[in-house]
Amino acid sequence: MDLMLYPIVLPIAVGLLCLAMPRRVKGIVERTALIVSITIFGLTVFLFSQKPLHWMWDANRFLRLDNLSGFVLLAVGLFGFLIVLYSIVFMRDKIYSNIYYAYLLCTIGIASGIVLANDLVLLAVFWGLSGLTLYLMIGIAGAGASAAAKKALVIVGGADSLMILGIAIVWFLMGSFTIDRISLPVVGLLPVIAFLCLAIAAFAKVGAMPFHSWIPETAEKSSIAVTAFLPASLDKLLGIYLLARITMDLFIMDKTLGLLLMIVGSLTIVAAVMMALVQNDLKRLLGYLVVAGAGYMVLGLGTGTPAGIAGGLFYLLNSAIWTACLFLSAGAVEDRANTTDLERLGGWGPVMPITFVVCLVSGLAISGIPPFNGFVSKWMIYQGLIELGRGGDGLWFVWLVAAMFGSALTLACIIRLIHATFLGQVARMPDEVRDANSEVSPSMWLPMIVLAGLCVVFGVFAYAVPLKHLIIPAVPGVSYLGFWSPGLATLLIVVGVLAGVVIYFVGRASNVKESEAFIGGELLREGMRVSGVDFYRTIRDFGLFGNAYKGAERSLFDIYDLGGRFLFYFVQGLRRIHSGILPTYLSWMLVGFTVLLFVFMG
Amino acid sequence: MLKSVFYFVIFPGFLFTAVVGLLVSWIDRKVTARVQWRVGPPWWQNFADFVKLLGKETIIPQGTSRFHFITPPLLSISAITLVSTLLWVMLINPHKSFLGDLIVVVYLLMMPAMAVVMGGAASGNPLASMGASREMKLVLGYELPFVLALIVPIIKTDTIRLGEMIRFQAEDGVVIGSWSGIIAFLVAIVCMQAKLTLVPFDIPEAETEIMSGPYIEYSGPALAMFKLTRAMMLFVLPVFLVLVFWGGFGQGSFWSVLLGILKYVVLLVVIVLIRNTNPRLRIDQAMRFFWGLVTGVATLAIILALIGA
Amino acid sequence: MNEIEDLKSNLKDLIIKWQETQRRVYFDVQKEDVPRVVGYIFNDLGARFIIVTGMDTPRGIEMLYHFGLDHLGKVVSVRTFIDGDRPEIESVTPIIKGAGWIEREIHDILGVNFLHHPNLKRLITADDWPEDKYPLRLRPSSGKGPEG
Amino acid sequence: MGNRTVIPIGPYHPLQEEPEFFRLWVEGETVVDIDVNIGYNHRGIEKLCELKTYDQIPFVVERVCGICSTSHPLAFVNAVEDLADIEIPERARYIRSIIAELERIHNHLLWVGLAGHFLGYNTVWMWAWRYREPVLDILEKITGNRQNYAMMKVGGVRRDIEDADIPDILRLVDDLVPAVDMFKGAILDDPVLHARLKGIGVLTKEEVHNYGAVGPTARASGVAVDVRRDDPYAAYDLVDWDVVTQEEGDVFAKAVVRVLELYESVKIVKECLERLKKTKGEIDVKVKEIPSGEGIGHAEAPRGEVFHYVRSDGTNRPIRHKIKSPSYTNVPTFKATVIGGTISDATITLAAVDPCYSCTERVAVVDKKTGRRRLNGEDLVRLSQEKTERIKRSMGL
Amino acid sequence: MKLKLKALTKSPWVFHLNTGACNNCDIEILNVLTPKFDAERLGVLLVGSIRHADVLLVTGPVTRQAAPRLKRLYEQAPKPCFVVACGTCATSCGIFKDAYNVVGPVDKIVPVNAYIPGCPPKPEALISALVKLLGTVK
Repeated sequence: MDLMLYPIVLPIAVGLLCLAMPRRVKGIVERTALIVSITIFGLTVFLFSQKPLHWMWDANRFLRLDNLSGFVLLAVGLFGFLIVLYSIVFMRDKIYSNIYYAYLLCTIGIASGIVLANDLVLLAVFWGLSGLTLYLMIGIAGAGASAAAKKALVIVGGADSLMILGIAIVWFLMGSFTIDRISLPVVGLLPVIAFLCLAIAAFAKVGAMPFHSWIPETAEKSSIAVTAFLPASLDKLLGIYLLARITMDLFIMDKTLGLLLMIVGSLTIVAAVMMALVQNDLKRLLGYLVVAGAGYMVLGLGTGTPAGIAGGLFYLLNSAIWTACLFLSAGAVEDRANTTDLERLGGWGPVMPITFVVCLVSGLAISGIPPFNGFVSKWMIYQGLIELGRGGDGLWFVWLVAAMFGSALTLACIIRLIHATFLGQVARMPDEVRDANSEVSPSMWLPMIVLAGLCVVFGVFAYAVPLKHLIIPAVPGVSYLGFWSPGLATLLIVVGVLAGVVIYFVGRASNVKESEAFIGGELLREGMRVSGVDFYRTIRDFGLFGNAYKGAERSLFDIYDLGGRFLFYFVQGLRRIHSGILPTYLSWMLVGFTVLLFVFMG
Repeated sequence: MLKSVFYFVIFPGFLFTAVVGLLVSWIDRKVTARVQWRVGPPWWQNFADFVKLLGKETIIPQGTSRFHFITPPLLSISAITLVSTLLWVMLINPHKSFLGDLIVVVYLLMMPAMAVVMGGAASGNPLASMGASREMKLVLGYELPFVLALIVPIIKTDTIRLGEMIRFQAEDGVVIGSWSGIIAFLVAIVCMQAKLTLVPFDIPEAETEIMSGPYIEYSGPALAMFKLTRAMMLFVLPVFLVLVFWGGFGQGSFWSVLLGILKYVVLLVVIVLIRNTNPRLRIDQAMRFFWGLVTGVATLAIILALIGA
Repeated sequence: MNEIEDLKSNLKDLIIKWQETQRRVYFDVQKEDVPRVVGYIFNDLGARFIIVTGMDTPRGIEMLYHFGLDHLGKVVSVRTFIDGDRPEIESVTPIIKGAGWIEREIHDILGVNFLHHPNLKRLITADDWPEDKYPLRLRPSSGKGPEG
Repeated sequence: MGNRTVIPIGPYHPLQEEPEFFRLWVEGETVVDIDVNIGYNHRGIEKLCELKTYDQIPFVVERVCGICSTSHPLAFVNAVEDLADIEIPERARYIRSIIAELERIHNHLLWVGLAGHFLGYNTVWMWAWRYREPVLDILEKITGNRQNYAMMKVGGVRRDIEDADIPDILRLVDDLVPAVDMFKGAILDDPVLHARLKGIGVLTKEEVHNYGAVGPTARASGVAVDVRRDDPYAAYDLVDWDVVTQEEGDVFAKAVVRVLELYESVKIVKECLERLKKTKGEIDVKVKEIPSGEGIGHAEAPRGEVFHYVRSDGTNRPIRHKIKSPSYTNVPTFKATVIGGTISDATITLAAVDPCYSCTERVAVVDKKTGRRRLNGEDLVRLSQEKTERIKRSMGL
Repeated sequence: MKLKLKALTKSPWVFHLNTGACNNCDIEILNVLTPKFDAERLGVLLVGSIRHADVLLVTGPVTRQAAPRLKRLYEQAPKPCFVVACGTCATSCGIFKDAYNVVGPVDKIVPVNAYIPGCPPKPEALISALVKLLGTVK
């Protein structure tokens, strides 16, 4: 079906066109981008309703839309549209907005390409392109961001080359590039290497540890709209899509590899949230939460049980929603406060009520508080883990505890974020902001509300809406899932709140008075403000954690910096080998050739 | 649907839990008084406190929004009511249990603490913020060993349905009939003490340090709500532990119900005794305690459970 | 009696007047010598700092620095006079940390300006107490309080 | 470097009975600086002291601080007796010591209880105060009041202790010993208390010297300063007792010092009572007039040395009366002990010196009439009822 | 409405504040809670925050520094709440009447509902005053 080409070709074409536009016609570019993104979103909805679809070329199914790619494509379309809408106002003053929209549209096209590709080569091409646009988009925010962009390029691009290697091995073993024809048992050295290569590509994209370090960096340095779009939602969708593809379609999984995934997943969860706990920058904190979210999905997919996989995929969808939402609200705060430093924020809740509520809802969702969507998806993952335990895995409780504790830690991060940004004592605020109703413009809060609304709907009507239509079809073998009835529970909570309101009215609710804070008779003075910075300092001061944090500050756990250091020593070593004597070079070549022969023949 | 609402509002939900909760907090106060060589308040004291608070003014600190300040008590009370409803519906009729309700309960039990933190943060008072920060740290501290302790009954009964846990324990003996069960139970009791923020874990309130912390700005009905939540938790949490570790409250027969009540009373007395024979810990000590010793012990319990002890 | 003898011999140039009973010692010094004398008693003799008494007298503001020589059971008091119209004296707080408060108090109630005091702000009088009134001054202008 | 937050403690705070305002600069929970604002209790005595007679002043200085209500008059009469060179009868000396030591006992028990309360250990509070009540009963028996005993006068004491009462008093005092034993066992061996108190708020010997700290605060740091021994007054040179010291200087050592001092005080009281039985005679000497001159008197209050300086010009009123209370030099040591600990440590450290701000901000006024003033109770009740009615009406109840 | 007032008389939570007292009254107030007198029998609790208070128990003459704070605290307390002046100083300034830094008795600053004379009042007097005060609430 040719319509499948449009989501790929249209945005890329328009995007390239925009790139050529002069800066003067910014308004046209904005409008074009908005129209195109709406169109694409509509198109994806249409395509979703028509699935399964495929597009043949040269007797191969080149593009394919099945249940798995269906909802990811839908999400790509949705996020593309929402981010463009958000950017209209958010990006208005930025000089680079023209190229921004161009890259944005191209990215949408490329992402659609990845999702739709049924050919490994095509996939690899789009994958590489997406890494490129990632680099470009991060870098447009200016000088500070270019280092982050480079980091992203090195990590994602490096993983990309591994992916090509993996694809080569797959081709070597199966003789085909077409995904739905391949089914490779992960037994033996080469399939394992292939699997690992592809998995690492996915890990780097979603930012699972130890390939995470580019995400917080990007979050901190780059523009928030970019972060919300790429690392927070789109890259995650793509990465996990790839991981799901390879674990479910491409390879036939084996327990050990599942174990590997689970180790990576739980490590990522706990370590990333612990890092998030002590970050002092709003964006960087959220960046680490994005990383932690990736951990949950990897964990879910790693269980290999239907409930776990479904949970992981549902989590994927949800986490894209809430992290995007969190980043967008952070953007709204930055727009007003001109800072994302937690120490200088505080007391914005009453001034920006919509942003606050949106941030709170998505924050509670990410921490898995019922009845929001986060709870349902986490709970599915837990269930998968317990199922795994029934299947005889002795370590299931380790993963379970990591996941549950991780979610408590996430909650702690969110509370700190909310406290430092929206509640707590009021920091110095520009007067004109303080007095006026400082909510951001509708085109900025509308996308946020849509996303927050999705958090609620996907939570309360978890089974009726997302699971039934999007997730369950994508996962083979989910026969029965025990669902709690979030609808009823929500109803009951609402009833409880109502009962509380009744109590308020029985007590004289009208009998309300405002009064200054109680400081033992003194007045609140300058400096009496518990900012978010020191919220968890106690944890930071613990001996063991203290050292770990110090290590993290010196980026000991950053693969990029480590790699840099390693490369330095490696080059030093190479320099020594470079003696300039021809026979030495020849002998090295011989050794290498022998190794290659051994690998491919044996 | 209507039936659920009835369960929720009247029995065994809000009304029942509130009344029993206020009564058991009277027991708490009375036993405390006896330990301290005092007479203690009359049985209706907590009801009087509650009604009185309803009649008082609500004071909203300047610079905070009413909405953010008033809602946390509501959320905390509805969450704890939901837990109570879930637990009692299952205790009375284990067939109503659904898959994974244990996890739901664990999450819901976290909500009152969250509400306190949010309320404290919304107060705009530095001492309340301090209390909120401490409460959150305390939650982090006890949540890990608490989850670990709950894994032991999951291993023992091989289910995450509360109803099945009851049935299993009725048939094959209670969880604390084994070494691992006892150890996990002790861990859970310590965590429960912290969940109730009673001495030695009343660090978030620490009246003599930060003047009741998150509650500092609350007055009138909103405070009444928080107090009621605390009272209800004093009822619900031991019930939860009795259910998970100690076989629940029995079905039907008078003696088994009496035995169940006895179990609850034993737990209550343990809580009151711990609370009256300890000074308050520092927050860093508490966290070290939970993440170190208690987590270690809980892990030991799991290992024992896995090898079948 | 060793320390007392030490004191007498080491500071004999500075001592103007010496009074001694069985358990009490009072001696007068010039106000410029106060830091030296006090430093000697506090650091070299190791005496315990007790308090400073300030009082307004017709001769000027009288300052008494009390020290305890505990193992002898003696209290040593160093007396000096400050000109009542321009009450200024070198602070001893840099030598004795514990004197910080009493100097602030004397500043509050007698208006003595302690030079080089690290933190000479209000200690006991209320925030709204007028700047130029000193409750313990004898001079009529200082009066009973802001009202009187 | 984190940012610094100011955590206010006070002025009206459950930690302290009296108003004072601490500002703790904290990073997270760690205290990095402290500032103390006092002045809330400053009543202003010294200005009007010159108008009062020597007979009246003991009643005033009694109200400098309610808990040191024997130590201040005692130090004052010591100062006047030093000034006028008065020898008091032996019997009066014993009675002075008995009252002072009973006060120390009830004050130390009070402190132990409050320290428990500050740590959230209310059982200790209740128990300690329960054992404190009999002491107050004894004092009521001897002096007629639970607090503010009005026993001291220049030249002796005001009331005698009847021989008939002595056995009762002895019995009550003996009953205290097992209670103190129990506290010693239960509190000083509690591991959680150790965790909370040991190594917290350490005051070194150097800082004791620098700040001039006195009393248990200094003795817990190994500085054996005790006026009762160094410059004996009352009957302290006539009976046998020891100065309790500890070396650590932390909060725990301060608690230990106080608990062990209870034993010494009991010992002193008992010995004084025994000797009192054998000593007959007057309880005061007649003082005709106070010569001009100056006098210094001090007394060891439960919290440390109380220092009074009296200047007389030969009239019946002093021209200057300087009072130094122990807290005045103990409180500034917070700067040395609190910084570096956490907020929780800070609060117990603040409590550990048993600070007394009414003392610190003494400067009080002498009333024209001496003694207690009891208003007509009935009138006041009626007055209050009327007022309640009025307020209720104004609040629309 | 009646029920709530009735409840108020059964559960008076006390916030204690010292506006310049010598400590004796304060100690006796604490004493009221301890085993010998045990005011919790009557529902009395000592609370840490003014927001929870029903009765402000004020001790001591009001000093110049404390006066504005006392006023502020009175305004910060949730109504209905009562003010009790405890001790001779609080009722009439007593011995500190002429001191330069004393503003006056408590009722000069805030309306007072009950006076408890005595220096210090005995715990029994405190309890009896509280009971009488609450008996007047209708």
